Amino acid sequence: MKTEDIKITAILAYITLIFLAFLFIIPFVWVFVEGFASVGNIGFGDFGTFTLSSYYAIFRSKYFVLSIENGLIQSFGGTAVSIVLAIFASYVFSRKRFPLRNALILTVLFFTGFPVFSLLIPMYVFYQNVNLYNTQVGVILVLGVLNLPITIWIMKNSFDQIPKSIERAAMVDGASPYQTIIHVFLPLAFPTIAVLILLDFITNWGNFYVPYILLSSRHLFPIAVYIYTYFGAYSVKYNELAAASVIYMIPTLILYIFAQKYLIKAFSVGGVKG
Amino acid sequence: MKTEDIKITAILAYITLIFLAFLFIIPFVWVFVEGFASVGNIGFGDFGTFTLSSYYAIFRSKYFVLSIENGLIQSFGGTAVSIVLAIFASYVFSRKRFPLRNALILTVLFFTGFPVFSLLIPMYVFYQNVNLYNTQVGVILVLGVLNLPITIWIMKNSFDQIPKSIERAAMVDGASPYQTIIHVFLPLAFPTIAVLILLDFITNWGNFYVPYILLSSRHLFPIAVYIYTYFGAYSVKYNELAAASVIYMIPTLILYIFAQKYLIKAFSVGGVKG
Amino acid sequence: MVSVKLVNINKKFSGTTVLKDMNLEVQDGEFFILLGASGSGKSTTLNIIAGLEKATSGDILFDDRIVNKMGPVQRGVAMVFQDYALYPHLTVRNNIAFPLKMRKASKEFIEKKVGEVSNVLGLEKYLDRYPRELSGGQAQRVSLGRALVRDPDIFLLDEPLSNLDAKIRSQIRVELKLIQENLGKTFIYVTHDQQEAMSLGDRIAILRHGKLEQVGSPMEVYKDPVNQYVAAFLGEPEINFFELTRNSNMYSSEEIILKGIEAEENEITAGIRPESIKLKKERDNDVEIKIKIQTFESFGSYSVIIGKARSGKEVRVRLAEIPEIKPSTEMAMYVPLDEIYLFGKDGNRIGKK
Amino acid sequence: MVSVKLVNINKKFSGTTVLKDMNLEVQDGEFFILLGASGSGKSTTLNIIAGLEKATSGDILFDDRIVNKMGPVQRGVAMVFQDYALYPHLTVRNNIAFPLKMRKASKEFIEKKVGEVSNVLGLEKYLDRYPRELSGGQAQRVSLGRALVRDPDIFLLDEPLSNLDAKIRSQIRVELKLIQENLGKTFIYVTHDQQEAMSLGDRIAILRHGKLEQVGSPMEVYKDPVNQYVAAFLGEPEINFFELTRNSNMYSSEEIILKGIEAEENEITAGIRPESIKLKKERDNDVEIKIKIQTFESFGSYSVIIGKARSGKEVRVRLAEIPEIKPSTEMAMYVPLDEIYLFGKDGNRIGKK
Repeated sequence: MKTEDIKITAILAYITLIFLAFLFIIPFVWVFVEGFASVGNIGFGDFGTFTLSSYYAIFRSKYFVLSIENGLIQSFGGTAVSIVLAIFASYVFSRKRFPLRNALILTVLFFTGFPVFSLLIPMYVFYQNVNLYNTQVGVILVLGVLNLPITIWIMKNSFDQIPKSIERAAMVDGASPYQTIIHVFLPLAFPTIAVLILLDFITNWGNFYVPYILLSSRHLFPIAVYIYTYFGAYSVKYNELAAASVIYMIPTLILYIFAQKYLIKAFSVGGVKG
Repeated sequence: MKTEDIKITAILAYITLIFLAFLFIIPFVWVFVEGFASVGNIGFGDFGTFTLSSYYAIFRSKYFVLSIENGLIQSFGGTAVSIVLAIFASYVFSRKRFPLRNALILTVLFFTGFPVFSLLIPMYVFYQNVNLYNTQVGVILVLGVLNLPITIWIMKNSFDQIPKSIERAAMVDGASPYQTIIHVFLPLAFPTIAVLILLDFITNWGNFYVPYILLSSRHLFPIAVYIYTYFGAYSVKYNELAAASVIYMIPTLILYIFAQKYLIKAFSVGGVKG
Repeated sequence: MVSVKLVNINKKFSGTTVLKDMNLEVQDGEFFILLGASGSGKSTTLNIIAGLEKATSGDILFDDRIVNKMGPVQRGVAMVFQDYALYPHLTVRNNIAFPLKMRKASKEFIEKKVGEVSNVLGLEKYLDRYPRELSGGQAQRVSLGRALVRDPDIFLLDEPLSNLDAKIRSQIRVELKLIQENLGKTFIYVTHDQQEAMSLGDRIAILRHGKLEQVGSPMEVYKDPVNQYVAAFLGEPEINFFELTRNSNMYSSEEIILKGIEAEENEITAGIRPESIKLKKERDNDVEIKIKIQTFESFGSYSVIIGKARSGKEVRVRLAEIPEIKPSTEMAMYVPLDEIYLFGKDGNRIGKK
Repeated sequence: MVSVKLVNINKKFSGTTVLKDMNLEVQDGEFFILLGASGSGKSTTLNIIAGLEKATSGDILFDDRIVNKMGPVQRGVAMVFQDYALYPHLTVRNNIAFPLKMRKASKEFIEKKVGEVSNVLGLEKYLDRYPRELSGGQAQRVSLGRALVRDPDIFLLDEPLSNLDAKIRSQIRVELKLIQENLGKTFIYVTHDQQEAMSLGDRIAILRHGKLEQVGSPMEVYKDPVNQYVAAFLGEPEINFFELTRNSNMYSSEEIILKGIEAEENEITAGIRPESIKLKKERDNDVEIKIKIQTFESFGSYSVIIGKARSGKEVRVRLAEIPEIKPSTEMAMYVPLDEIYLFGKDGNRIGKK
């Protein structure tokens, strides 16, 4: 390849990423700065002086602290449901041929990224009938199932990378399907599974409308709903909103740091070696 | 493998999928039935008689028709932005080594599934400053950029599957990087790209909060926002809501039918052959 | 110590027949080769013996015990795969120990066995390495170690050498042969490489399109092939074929004339191995063939002449010496009459010697 | 028509040296082989000649024109890849036409050229097939066709036969040799297979750890290796080495005794090719070696004895005939003195003949 070509493609990449950065990072910075501002305005102009008072203020609320706890329970609960069910479903889809396999695959695919929004009202009705309305378990189940299709999809692709001969070797070596999953599939797909845990958690943590519609008690609200209802209700203190938003990002950041090496690994799977 | 093992795993798969079906399909059916009901209640009991009056009612509204158009423009626009930018970014990430590559990859990964919700308020402020507030272009850009990280990720993985030797063959055969992308990468990754178009569209079509926060004029609202504001505002006619929800699902269904064969292909990539 | 018998094995896979009425007997302690081109069903046969695939019909017997419904573990087979199939996330030590761990063997026992096996295969130095840190030859040895550690009755090997470099391949080939001779256990070995088959096998079974063509010791099938396919499959370079037509009391083609041949058909095919063609006439009834040299390949210890007969047909001649000849010259060469194979129109050998 | 010259080529890849001061000259119209084990830098050398990789330092000359900064197209090279690298979404026809399409050739011209090339390679029947519908041999031919269609000055081939079955491999090998002889163009061919190198090459360059060990015609490097590495790399089975120590006026080991040898060092290594070991004494000064037969491989047209010398060292003997011998017997064998190679402690040949 000619040197100019390399330059052109590199420049294109940089432009794309600067563009991305521009739209994301400016608001990102604003949130961080505003959280420490003494003036609760909404513009980029006057932030006043540096202060931690916004953080003091939000943590004084018992419901805010509770909403972090609820958010963690619901997000991790939903993630656990998705991952555990996806492991079995992906193994079966990846390795077994059985009746109705294609129909089931199409069902899974159909619900991947399905506009769930349109189903929430009837789901609300249904939940009231089966007594799951306004319970953590109810939210966890819906969150788990919501992420299940895409989780199955990605995990199955990762299982597909495991050569058939390794699975056969495990069979010949005397491993049951269950042992094969535990001792072969899970360790080999671990980078992908780590990434899926991160993605599922983030999606659940950021999900606003599911708990908003399926919960009514304030003491069950996760942080996403708390921020919305609290600040959406009356005149907004933007510095407190920003501080809450920063707190809201922290679990994601922590998980992200832990999963970093798996993220890069998963991103590089099948990458060019030569 | 013993026959019993196959049975156990198959049963596990069926249970998972029945579980999935249970939580999704019941509300799904309710929406379809309720749309043709003469009684606008919220339960599963009395639907009254079969009627098309709900559909007549919603299509009488000029804003409803407009909101379908807006939804299509914004969703397809955002999809186009994501796909075009992702093609270049994925090619560069998949095939080039350049300074700061790892830093850029981490940036992309960081924003994959980032809880964007927390950035919408500052984005709103930023948009007002740069005159993108309350414009279709503004919504399209944000939707495009929102899906960009995951689109890059999936597309890069698909580009990674293309053997290095094929790319080298194209170089030796006299193809420029641009020609290589057009004549080799895009056709080979086409099943994945088709799926990404579907996924991006569905995500955009279902995105409620981006247009809700970044738009103020009713004549620019997409259908997701229209449904929410219209029915959220005063006493709800559930049969009309259900009818609107059915209409809301139609573009997804149509795209899904077109993309079906690519969905199965993409789902089977790297699948077991022997 | 186990013998294996396949009785009327059929295998269909979504409509197409992969194996057709396969009957096979592998003796106890034998190094048995399944030889065939890709698509011949050799790997399927191996998988059916292993218990990894099920036959559509027919019986598999281990020592006269029907094992149709048993899994690989119950059958007591170990397997070595073409791509080694090592567990990438486990060290060499844990790869070798894996089958014992699945059997819940005691720690001491595992340690002892892994030590023994790695000693036999010269893997002591690599026990703490991961598969990605091994060369192809080392990986193949680990894969063999994982089979050995279980003391199985039968070893099944699926083209275990075909991913190795030529150099290391012939080395491991010999190691494998010596290991089998020492263990005295039954080995069933799949390959597409006739050279491997000839050198390793006590007996070779040649498969084609899911059917057995011939079974016998390497020299038996080489010297006495039942049909054209087997004759062409064995030997390097490939045997030369000439189509002959009856012409009063002899058979002839543009290239050669055969006298004193007994056959019923009017059109027959003569097969002449490249090493049967000599530069000098040795006996009176030697068959003459005129060959125009095109090019030749010298391999150090032998050479191959690629030439054209009068008809334009390509002919190969294998010589132990390296001759001093120039391209484009025409030479008369000679073939002993009794080294010529004759085949009928159906490809079957006429009048087996 | 182009000659290629590499001058002081160095290649470093993130710290490690892949090629070290490579100097190489490939003559116009030559079939030139780069032979080496994996990691020897042979493919890197080819990629640098192709313009697919950049050398860290040094010059690449095509006909005395420096091409360092040119891409593959400007250099006028065509390349054939190990995995064929066909475009899976294009038919055979469009695969072959691809380079011309990139050059915006006219439709008629493309059609004519594709017709010609597919005719030469016997691909007419497959023009409308997709790569997935081809056998390995057919795919390799298409890949060759895609190179031929451009009439390039140089053909670069990166292990083009190594993914093929043994049978088809030797067939395509001959085709390739004949194509090159007909075209009279420069071929540079990378392989790890000494047999391929010997049979195809006008000249062979043997690489090791990014350094050139020897360049010469096949028989030159086979008969007259500069060092132990080259001697061991060529020949099948591998040459036997014995370590000798000076003992008054002769060199000896547990296995053999050499008299009348001139060397300065006290410890030398003798190399004896398997085909140099005979079953009968032919001359008085033949060196005797006692070998206990372990096993033997018969290949139809030749056989290999694997035995142990008195010291327990493994020795291989290659015989043109198939001997009647039994394992575990000890035999005396003989080697002509002038067929023994001697190497110093540094591995270099002592007193080249």
